[in-house]
Amino acid sequence: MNTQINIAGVTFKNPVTVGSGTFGSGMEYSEFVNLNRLGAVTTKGVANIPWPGNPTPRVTEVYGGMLNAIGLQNPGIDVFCERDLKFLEDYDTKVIVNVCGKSVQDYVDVVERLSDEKRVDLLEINVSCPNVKEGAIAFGQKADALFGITSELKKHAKQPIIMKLSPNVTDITEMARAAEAAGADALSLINTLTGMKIDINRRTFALANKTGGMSGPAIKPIAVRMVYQTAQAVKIPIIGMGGIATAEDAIEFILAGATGVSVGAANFVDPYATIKVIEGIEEYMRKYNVENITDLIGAVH
Amino acid sequence: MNTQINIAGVTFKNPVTVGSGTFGSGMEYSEFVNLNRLGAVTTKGVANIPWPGNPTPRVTEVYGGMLNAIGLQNPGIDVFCERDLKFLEDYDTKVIVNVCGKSVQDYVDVVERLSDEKRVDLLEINVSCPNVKEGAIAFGQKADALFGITSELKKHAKQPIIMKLSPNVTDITEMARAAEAAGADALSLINTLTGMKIDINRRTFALANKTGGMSGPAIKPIAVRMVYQTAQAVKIPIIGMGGIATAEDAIEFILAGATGVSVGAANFVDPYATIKVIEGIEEYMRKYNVENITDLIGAVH
Amino acid sequence: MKKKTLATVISQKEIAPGIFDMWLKTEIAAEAGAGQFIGVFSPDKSTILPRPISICEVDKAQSAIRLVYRIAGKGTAEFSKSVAGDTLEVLGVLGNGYDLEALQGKTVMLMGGGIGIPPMLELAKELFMQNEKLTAEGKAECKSEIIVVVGYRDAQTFLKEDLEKYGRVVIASEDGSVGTKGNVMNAVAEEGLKADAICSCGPMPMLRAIKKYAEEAGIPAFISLEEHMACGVGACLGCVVKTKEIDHHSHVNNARICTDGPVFLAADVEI
Amino acid sequence: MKKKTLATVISQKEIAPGIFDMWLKTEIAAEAGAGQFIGVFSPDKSTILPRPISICEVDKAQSAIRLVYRIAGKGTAEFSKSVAGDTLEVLGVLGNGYDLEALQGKTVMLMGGGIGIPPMLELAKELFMQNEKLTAEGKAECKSEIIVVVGYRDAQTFLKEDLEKYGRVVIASEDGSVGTKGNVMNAVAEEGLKADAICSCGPMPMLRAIKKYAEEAGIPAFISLEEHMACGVGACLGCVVKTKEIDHHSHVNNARICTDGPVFLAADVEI
Repeated sequence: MNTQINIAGVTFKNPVTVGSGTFGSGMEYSEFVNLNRLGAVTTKGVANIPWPGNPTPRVTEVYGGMLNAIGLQNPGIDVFCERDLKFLEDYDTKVIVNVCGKSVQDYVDVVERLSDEKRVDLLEINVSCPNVKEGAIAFGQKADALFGITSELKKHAKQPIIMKLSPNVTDITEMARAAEAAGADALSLINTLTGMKIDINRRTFALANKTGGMSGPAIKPIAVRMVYQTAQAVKIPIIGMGGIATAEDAIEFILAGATGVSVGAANFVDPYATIKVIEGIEEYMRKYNVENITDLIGAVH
Repeated sequence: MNTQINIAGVTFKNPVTVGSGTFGSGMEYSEFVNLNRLGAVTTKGVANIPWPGNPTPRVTEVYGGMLNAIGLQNPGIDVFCERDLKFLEDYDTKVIVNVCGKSVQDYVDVVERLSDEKRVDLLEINVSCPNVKEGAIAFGQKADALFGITSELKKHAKQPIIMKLSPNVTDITEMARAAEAAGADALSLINTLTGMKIDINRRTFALANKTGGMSGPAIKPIAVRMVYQTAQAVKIPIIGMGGIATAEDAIEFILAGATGVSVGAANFVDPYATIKVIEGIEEYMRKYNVENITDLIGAVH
Repeated sequence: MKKKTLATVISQKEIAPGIFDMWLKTEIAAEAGAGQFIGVFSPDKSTILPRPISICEVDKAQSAIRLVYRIAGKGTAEFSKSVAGDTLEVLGVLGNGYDLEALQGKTVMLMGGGIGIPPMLELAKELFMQNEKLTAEGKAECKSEIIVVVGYRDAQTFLKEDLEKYGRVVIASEDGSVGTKGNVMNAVAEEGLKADAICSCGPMPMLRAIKKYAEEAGIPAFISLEEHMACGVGACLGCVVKTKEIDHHSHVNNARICTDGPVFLAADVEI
Repeated sequence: MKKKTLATVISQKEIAPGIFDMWLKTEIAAEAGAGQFIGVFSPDKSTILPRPISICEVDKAQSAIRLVYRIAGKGTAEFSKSVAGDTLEVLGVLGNGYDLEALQGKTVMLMGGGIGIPPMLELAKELFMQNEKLTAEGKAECKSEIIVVVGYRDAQTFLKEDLEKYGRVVIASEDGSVGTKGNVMNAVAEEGLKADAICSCGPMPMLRAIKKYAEEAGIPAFISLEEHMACGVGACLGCVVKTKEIDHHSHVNNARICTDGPVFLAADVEI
């Protein structure tokens, strides 16, 4: 049984990674799971300089999910390289660094700073965070802007780049095609859906930021649909995510066309979720005599 | 305590109506609820001619919700007028007729046919059903197309028209503004989100149509966000919907800016849901000494 | 009148692997009959829709309904954990059921396959009671002759003893461990069974075979259909079946299984 | 080591309107201490995140943790229905807790307001036990003097008897039905209380008043903060509080309440 997958020339021992921002850089969850078992660790978004993020409340629960408006708080690329990448040196897993910024130059700065970092296998470009006011999301909601930033980053990046797409668009395939045309090596989707919750007793927004990104099991059908549509539209590999909590969920994404899968908010619900997903995929492969996991990618169409 | 609201000159005894397609024309649910208590009955979409709808399976459950791909099966406007409108003559509630079509002319035909029907108080124009292949959804996902059909229908409609918006767009406010600019009297949102479910054991789509419209509590945060954004963008009234199952949900939409609210898939979960929502709104008003429900509309901003 | 109400679990046990036998105390029992079904809600709120489950037996004196069902997903798995004293929300009674009068004076084959067997029990019981009533009324010639033909996967012959109380029971099993090896049609052939009418519930391939058999034999077959449902009361148009003739509700040859059915004359539907 | 594990409800009762007192049997108890909390998961899957609940009492001999919590929403409402023998998933032990050594030789006011009272019980108990240990070790001069000041809404003085086992208990109530009318600060003034250190948990306005009071009095106040959380283990950055100095984790003056806290020196945080 072979669970290996390949994303842009990088071989993962299995398709399972984590949603950026739900797993830190692995430190906190290393108390619960053996990081060596993961296909890859995807780190919390990092910018060229430290970002303070949004005011609290930053998180709230909704039916079958949650909203967050962390606002990409991060300590900046210098601390990240010294601390987080150093921490990950001890582990035998691929590292996907999620990169955020407010301007093209911000992204370029981070990408260039990371170009010599041996511990970085892939870059995931976050152009779809709904919680940052200054521009970033615009790259993820307009095809021409997405094309522009993707082609610019391709000029500077040493590692393959994964463009992380926003689901808050009319046509996900238009965005996917633009990223592919601009040279993206892979896509990841979906980022969170923009949502809102109002506290009817206090008559206030539940989040200080008013809106937040929705994640959790509730959004899975939308994510599966977008992964499927995208898989029909482009040839580059897809890392599927959005509500994956179980192996069954992960397999659903793979059958829909995802090469890799990310466990996101489910880490908060069950810190062992990633391992359970990995083991459950293996169990499914045994049950149905699937020799290579790649045989399942896009098998339903 | 006054629960009356006004949509385009039509006074509802309370803000509560039902999501089109979740309540037939009220016949089936009249066995469970007294239709006279509803602010309005919104009927299942009707076209100029009978539509057979999609093959089965047409519905499937997802976490905190469901997907449907009925495909707007309907007996056509003639049967609808003779049977459904006649049935509603016996009830003291407003009637919103949901109109669907595949071309502008289809919609015009229905709107004109209904212009002399005294029992019809408002028309809701369904340009956002994700389950019909031929064009209809295009009107709901492109601002210029939405503007076009809205202004055309305004020329023919005797009753006020409510444009029902699709959430499967990048910017709901752009669509809302286009409808308002074209003369729409009101808006209703959100229609269902396009989703997909794959049966991993059979390796097939759960729905014959592959994709379906997602409804249920799971989608509420997205709907509340869109209602809020739309309320900030236009002056015409909004009927809010998307995951409303309880009075608390309904009040959340009203506080976000909705004048009316629709109970949709929740009717399937609890056939008494509409009445419970009405009673719960009254209870909330008593608890917080709200004299007029209109004082709550858009009160959180 | 249909209602959504709280039922109390009287008992529940697993009678075959993954197949549960639950008695519910509920006012709905008063109106329940053979071929009808109820919607059972899962206590877990992540699964919101009612599960349509056919009625296996009704005890009107005790206001009780018996459901024998297979775990098919999250919802059924959830309420299979309920024990005596627990409550479950139910919606019902739903569907049309079998027309017993139409079966008077006939030899009727009740054909159930797999999880389609349970509704055959209440039907057998009601036909048996109709027979007793007819005899008491001096109309013994109107009695139905009851032959139950049931197809199991293996030797797990759940409900067999219950069925035997009401008529002759002929068994088929896929693995041949009990009765005829094969399906119910194989059993009919092997036993040389003949009937004036068929009532049936089971998987679609079986129902198709029965429809064909009945057409060739020139006898009516009343078949109970299954489809994914949302409302269960005829409003959502989720569970339709193509009909031969234009029906009065849809006008597009789509009968609603939940309300126009689940029992249809096989000749009327395209399956 | 933190873990997610299955705990068994030993007992649960409502001790004041909407306030529940639950003992859980769980291995997590072995590492649990005053000021820490655990995440409790609702059995209903429509609410997915753990509810952070502060530890009211620990019984290491019995591997038991006591939680006294208020129903604040769907999740807490759901697990308030659990009865003895039921199981609940829990995550823990979480947070830093109070530093007992830092309180040695001091007069310590333990100030709890409303649902901030429960963690003061385990703290009072641990200080009391530290005192006993110090006495046994011949270091009686290092004992802490324990004054518990608790503010209730009304005469529902939950946990009062438990607290009285470990020190002097001074009470305030908003409606004046018990003790000083007003809040804990009113009680401090009315009783003329003085302390060398404060440990506190309660609503934000109370914590702000205590921070100000402690600054003016030149004494340390250790306050326990609350914020909406998702992961509870420091990964999601949902529950942050602004800190005076740049912290080593965030580098943007945002300490994580779940892991860097929930107990902070009031002078270190901007609230």
